[in-house]
Amino acid sequence: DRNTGSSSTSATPSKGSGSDKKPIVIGASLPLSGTLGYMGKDVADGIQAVVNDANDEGGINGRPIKFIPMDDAYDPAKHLANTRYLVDNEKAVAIVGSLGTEGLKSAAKYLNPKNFPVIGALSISDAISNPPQKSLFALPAPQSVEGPTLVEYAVKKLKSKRIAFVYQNDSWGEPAFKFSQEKMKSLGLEFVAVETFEPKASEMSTQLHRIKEAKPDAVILYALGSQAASFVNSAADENFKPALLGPSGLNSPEWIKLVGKNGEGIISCSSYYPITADNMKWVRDLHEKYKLSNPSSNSLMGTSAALVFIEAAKKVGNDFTPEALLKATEKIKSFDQKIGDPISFGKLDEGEKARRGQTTESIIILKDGLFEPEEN
Amino acid sequence: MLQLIIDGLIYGSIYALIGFAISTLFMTTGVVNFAIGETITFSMYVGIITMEWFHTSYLLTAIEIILLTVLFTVLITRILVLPLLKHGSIISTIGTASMYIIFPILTVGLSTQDHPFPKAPIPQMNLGIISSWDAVIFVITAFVAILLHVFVMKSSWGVGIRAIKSNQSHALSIGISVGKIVMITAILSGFIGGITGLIAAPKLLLTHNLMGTPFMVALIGAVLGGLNNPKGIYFGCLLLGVVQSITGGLFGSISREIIPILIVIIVLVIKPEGLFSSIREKRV
Amino acid sequence: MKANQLQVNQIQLNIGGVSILKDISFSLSEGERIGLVGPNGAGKTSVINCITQFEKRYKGEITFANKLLNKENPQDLPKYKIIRTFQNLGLFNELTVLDNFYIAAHQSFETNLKNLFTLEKNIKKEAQKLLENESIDLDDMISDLSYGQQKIVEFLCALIQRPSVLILDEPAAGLNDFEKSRMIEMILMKQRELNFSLLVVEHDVNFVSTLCQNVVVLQSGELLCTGCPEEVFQRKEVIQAWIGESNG
Amino acid sequence: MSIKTQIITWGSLLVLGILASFFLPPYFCYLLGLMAVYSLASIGMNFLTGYTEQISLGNAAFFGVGAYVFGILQSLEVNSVLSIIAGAALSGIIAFIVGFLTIRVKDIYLAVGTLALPLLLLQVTKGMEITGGTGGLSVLPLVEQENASSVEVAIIIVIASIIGFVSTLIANSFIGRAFHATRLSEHGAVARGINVVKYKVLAFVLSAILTSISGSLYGVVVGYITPELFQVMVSVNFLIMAIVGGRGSIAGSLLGAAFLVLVPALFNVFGLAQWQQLGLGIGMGVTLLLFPSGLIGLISIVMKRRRVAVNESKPVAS
Amino acid sequence: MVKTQTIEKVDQLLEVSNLSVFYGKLQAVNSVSFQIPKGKVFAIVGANGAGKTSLLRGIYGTAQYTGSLTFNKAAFTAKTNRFKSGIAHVPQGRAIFGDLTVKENLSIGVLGIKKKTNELEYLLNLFPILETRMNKQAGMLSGGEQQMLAIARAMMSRPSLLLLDEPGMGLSPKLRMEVYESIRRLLDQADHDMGILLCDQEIGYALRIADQMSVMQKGQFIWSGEAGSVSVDELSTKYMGLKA
Ligand SMILES: Nc1ncnc2c1ncn2[C@@H]1O[C@H](COP(=O)(O)OP(=O)(O)OP(=O)(O)O)[C@@H](O)[C@H]1O
Ligand SMILES: Nc1ncnc2c1ncn2[C@@H]1O[C@H](COP(=O)(O)OP(=O)(O)OP(=O)(O)O)[C@@H](O)[C@H]1O
Ligand SMILES: [Mg+2]
Ligand SMILES: [Mg+2]
Repeated sequence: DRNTGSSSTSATPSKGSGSDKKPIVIGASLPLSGTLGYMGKDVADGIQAVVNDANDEGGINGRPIKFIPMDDAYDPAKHLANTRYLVDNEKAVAIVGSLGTEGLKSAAKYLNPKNFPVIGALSISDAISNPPQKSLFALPAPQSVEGPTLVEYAVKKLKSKRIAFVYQNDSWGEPAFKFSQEKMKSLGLEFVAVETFEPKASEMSTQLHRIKEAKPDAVILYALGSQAASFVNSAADENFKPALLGPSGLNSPEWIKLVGKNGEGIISCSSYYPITADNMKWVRDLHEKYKLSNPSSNSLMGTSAALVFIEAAKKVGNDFTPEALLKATEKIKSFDQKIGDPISFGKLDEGEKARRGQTTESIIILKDGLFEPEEN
Repeated sequence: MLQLIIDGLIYGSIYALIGFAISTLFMTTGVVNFAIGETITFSMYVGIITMEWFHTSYLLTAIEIILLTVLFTVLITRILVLPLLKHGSIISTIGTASMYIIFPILTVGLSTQDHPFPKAPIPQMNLGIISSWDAVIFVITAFVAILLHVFVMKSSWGVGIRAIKSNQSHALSIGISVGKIVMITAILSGFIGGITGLIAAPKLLLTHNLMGTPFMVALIGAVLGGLNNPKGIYFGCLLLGVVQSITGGLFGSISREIIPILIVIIVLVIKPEGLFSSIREKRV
Repeated sequence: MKANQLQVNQIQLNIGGVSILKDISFSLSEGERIGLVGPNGAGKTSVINCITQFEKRYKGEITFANKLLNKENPQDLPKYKIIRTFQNLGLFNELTVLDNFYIAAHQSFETNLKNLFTLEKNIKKEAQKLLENESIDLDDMISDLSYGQQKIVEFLCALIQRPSVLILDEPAAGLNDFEKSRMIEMILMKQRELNFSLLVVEHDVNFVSTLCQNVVVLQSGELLCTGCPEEVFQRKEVIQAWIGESNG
Repeated sequence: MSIKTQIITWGSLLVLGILASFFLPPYFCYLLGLMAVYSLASIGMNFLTGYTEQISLGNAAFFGVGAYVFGILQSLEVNSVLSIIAGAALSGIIAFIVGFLTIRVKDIYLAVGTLALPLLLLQVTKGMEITGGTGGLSVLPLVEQENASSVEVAIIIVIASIIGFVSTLIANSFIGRAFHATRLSEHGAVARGINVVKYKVLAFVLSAILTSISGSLYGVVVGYITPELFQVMVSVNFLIMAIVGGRGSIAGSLLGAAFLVLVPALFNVFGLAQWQQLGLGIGMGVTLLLFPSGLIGLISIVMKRRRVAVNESKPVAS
Repeated sequence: MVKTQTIEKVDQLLEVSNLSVFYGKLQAVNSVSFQIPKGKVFAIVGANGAGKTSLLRGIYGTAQYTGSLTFNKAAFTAKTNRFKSGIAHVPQGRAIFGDLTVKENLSIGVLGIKKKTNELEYLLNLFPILETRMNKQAGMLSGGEQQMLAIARAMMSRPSLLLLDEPGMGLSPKLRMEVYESIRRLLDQADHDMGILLCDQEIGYALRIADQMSVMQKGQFIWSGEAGSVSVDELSTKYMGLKA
């Protein structure tokens, strides 16, 4: 059952004049080099897969989409430069899938007065969408959802009494911790131990050591990639076996490979369906078809952004102006992106949810090498 | 506490290996090859990919990785470091920084993923408090440290190396083959770099940032001990590893970022050439 | 005691348990020219280093115009117009000859707002005059000069500092006879103008006897003898230690 | 160059810059602003590394201090100029202390020693409330009007030109020569009456002040500042600008800043946006190999008088 | 005078023809040709900046040069390692390694050379002061001591050709004489397989050990001849315009 929700329906061949055949330009500023290069590249691939697919199906109103990924090496100044370039020189109609909280915030200041949309501002930081910024349409679900979801699961489902928290000491990890802490307080609990690690840490021995001393029965490990894996593996080595809960983003086959058997039973949450489940096959096929790297939780963010853009583009008819797209995006309600829970945006005055496409996450659990939805 | 110290010693050993890779080339050129960590990472990725695609054996992969790091280090030395050295070691160092920018992009091009990296097929030993791979890390580093110490401080080539460090233009003017000795140290640097990758990756996992933080810490540790002699680097890095581990363990992870660097600055203020390096007096 | 007299009073220097200077005393009066000679490693350069405070580990007293110099820093000595050169050169290699003169001259040329814009011109003029007879351009990079040329530039840089005590460490090493006699002339001429006193270390017997009124002979860190060159250079012990029989 | 030519050069740069900031398309106007901002940091790094050869990996600290002090004071509605000066003063004081403490530390040891500063400040800013913690701080715009960003860039151009001009004066004055002297021969400098400690610390302070102003202005153009400003790579970028532009040259510093900003832009224009960083790396290597003395070498090759024949112009000793 | 008259031997150690040396565009040596026979001392004198040092640098391959160099009948290219071929250089300004000890500095003199000779003993005899400073950091030595070290280091490998660039600089008159005499003696004992190229400012000293001599001015030889055929005064007036 392959239905991308976009490609199959948007393939109305263009009957417009020749000038309409000009490509529709979109672009994104992503870290394609430096330490976060792998992330940006995955996102770019996710976007490219959907764009290629749409173009193969005839484009939008017969106009092909041209996607320009730009490298900012995670530097906000470069992010802003890239954004300005796309808006100004490439005459892009929208930014689709730009990554990085700080860069997006800088860009928003420039874009807001222009009514120029970033469709799929990829940041789970609440600061991006609360208060809502006119031009930023943020994806996926924010941290105010993620942290509490994990806490609630640990307390209610796992019946944990002693919960510890480890988080990355930056604008990604710290808010997650704050929200979780609030949730804990509301449940009348305190974390038994809290540790941080630096974004570029290469090992987690200190954190593990200190967490272990607190003898928790559950650890919320707000880490990704090698840091999360390193903690999980070392914990297993030392026969330290609390319940482990992690953020969205752990769900990729490669990360599962990193932890191997040690990962069994790890609890995570996600805005997207598990990649390995059957209903995600079409995404994998797309990536394979266009010789892109395997889909991952990062690439899914790109996929999601691109799908939302196409959905909005379909609503504007022939009026491919940034402003029209911005208005159209505001009108998206319960759009089924097929890779996760539906997406809705709203008018700026609709408050917090106006600029945050997804507000739910579901718990997934690692079983036999695959993340699977929690069984109720 | 014992566990903290052991942890510190093991990570310190990894830092020391990187420190050796940095210092071998530094000893002849005064250039810190900023790209060394990134070339190691790139070679490791090439290694893991050939391993996955062609199912090469561990030994073959290891050789491949070491050869690649040697090749890259030699090329960087040949193309950038040596030609720029005439104009000063700072310019040369900034020259290597260009590779520091380029290599990660190549690595991402190879693979955007993290990988578990296999350990060398050594017999599992029951060593009680310390895992057998940690034992390997410790022993190999100590071994490299001793060899390097003998080579630099005792052998006649070591005298040549230190002569070039002392004054390169003097060395040239009396006919020492500076280029050749520099290349020898470049090869050595790459070789140690390759070994570092093989040793560290199973412990740290193979990521794009495999050498990012360790490189910085190693540099700090090496400076703490004194970059000019292997002994200084070895004990400097070990010390830093242990200090990090203990302060982290006792006072939390933020202190682990702050206290070691404070120690370094205090040491430098008191002993500008590092703990284990005697200050060479100058007279006029 | 005459004004502007430099007095070296019983200095001793021990470094790392080795005694380098033992009880050296002598004085240099205004306008006097003293040669400091002796075999290699006798401690001549060390004496200069002590006087100019580059070497601080000595015991004893060094006074200039009755002021104790012991507590001064080496960079403060140019304020007293005690100017030195180095055996192994102290020039700024990657700068031009003119820049070296500028740097040397800043102490001796009074800077004030009035002459701010003419100052450099004046220095340049004086530098040009000093270089009149040399095969050296003001725009030459120091590193592009031959060793002898560098020696000359360093000497002239010391002169442009308008010394009242000029201390030269082997200024004529690497110069030929012609350059040496020119250097002597230059020193004598400048001395008439500025009335400085001169302390010079040199291994050229001829140079020292022509230039200096008195010589101080050191051997193994000890004062061997002092006197006028004609007399001292005849002495057996000086010939044996420094001049050599076959040079005699 | 005489003072008159300096005034003319900087004056025309200023006028051109202001004109450009109003007539260039917004993207290039922004790049122009960034160039002006970075050139101050580049000059600052050059005073330290190019002139006195004190290598610092710590200048990101001053950049960050400038940015944060400015950002915080702006939000408290303090006068903008005062905010910039406050940051510069604080940076200057920190630099004075650090420069003084590390006076005996050299080369790579100094580089690593100075690294401590941004690493500490990174943790401090992350932990503080007033800095916005890990999330960073939004910087209020300087002006609120239709073409605000052009006006901002024009203001930055004015500030940068004045500071650039003053820096040139300093570099060409005795201070600049003394900086060179301490680098080239410490004992030689001492014998000429130059207080080496004083000038080395002065270079540190000067560098910090310039970098701090640069940081404040960065806040203005980018509008948002984060603890990331204290990253090592920021310092490394300053070093790259100073060295690729031209060690020991103010004009070179400007070229270095232009290089770092324009090379990626060039890649965009040629449709190679993905490869801008790769291009930057390669461009850096090639530039250094072609012009080891920096991009300024390109200019001085044209301008420099060269001796040609055998000792031709020299009088012969006779 | 220690100079000994030897029988004319046509065996040339080093043949230099049309050697020019450049620093960028500046030409410091202008097409100079000469030969150094085995067993002979060839001295070059000349004013400051005449190009003596540049000539030696050209021969040693440390400055950019054109022209042909033949050493022991083998042609040199710019890349040939002079040191390994048996030429040692005592550069002007000594070029000793200040951070290394005296001992290590001496061992640099035989770095990468297999030839094991017993030079050290002989050299310590010549420079007894060095023996007492063996483990001292070379940068701490006095100027003259450093010069001794530079000479000794060059002689450690017992080179076939010794390039001496003002080796007497900074030496006391007595020691300078001893060194020159000793070098001459060494040459005479060495069975004529060794040669010396000496640059000196002081004609007097140079004449004492030289067999052949050239006067250099502005990058060219303006006079060449047998050292025995001229006197100091003659040469001084000739090439320096010094009043006799
Ligand atoms: N800082 C120091 N550390 C160790 N030894 C020193 C130091 N300074 C001088 N010496 C020793 O003291 C002795 C005297 O040195 P000095 O340079 O004063 O001699 P000199 O008379 O100038 O000789 P020359 O004529 O060769 O220049 C030398 O043997 C030298 O090795
Ligand atoms: N590194 C260099 N770069 C450029 N020019 C140089 C360089 N070294 C020397 N020269 C120039 O070449 C000419 C010859 O210099 P050289 O050093 O050969 O003279 P020299 O005869 O050895 O003099 P001295 O007796 O003073 O040592 C001089 O005019 C000098 O300015
Ligand atoms: Mg001396
Ligand atoms: Mg010479």
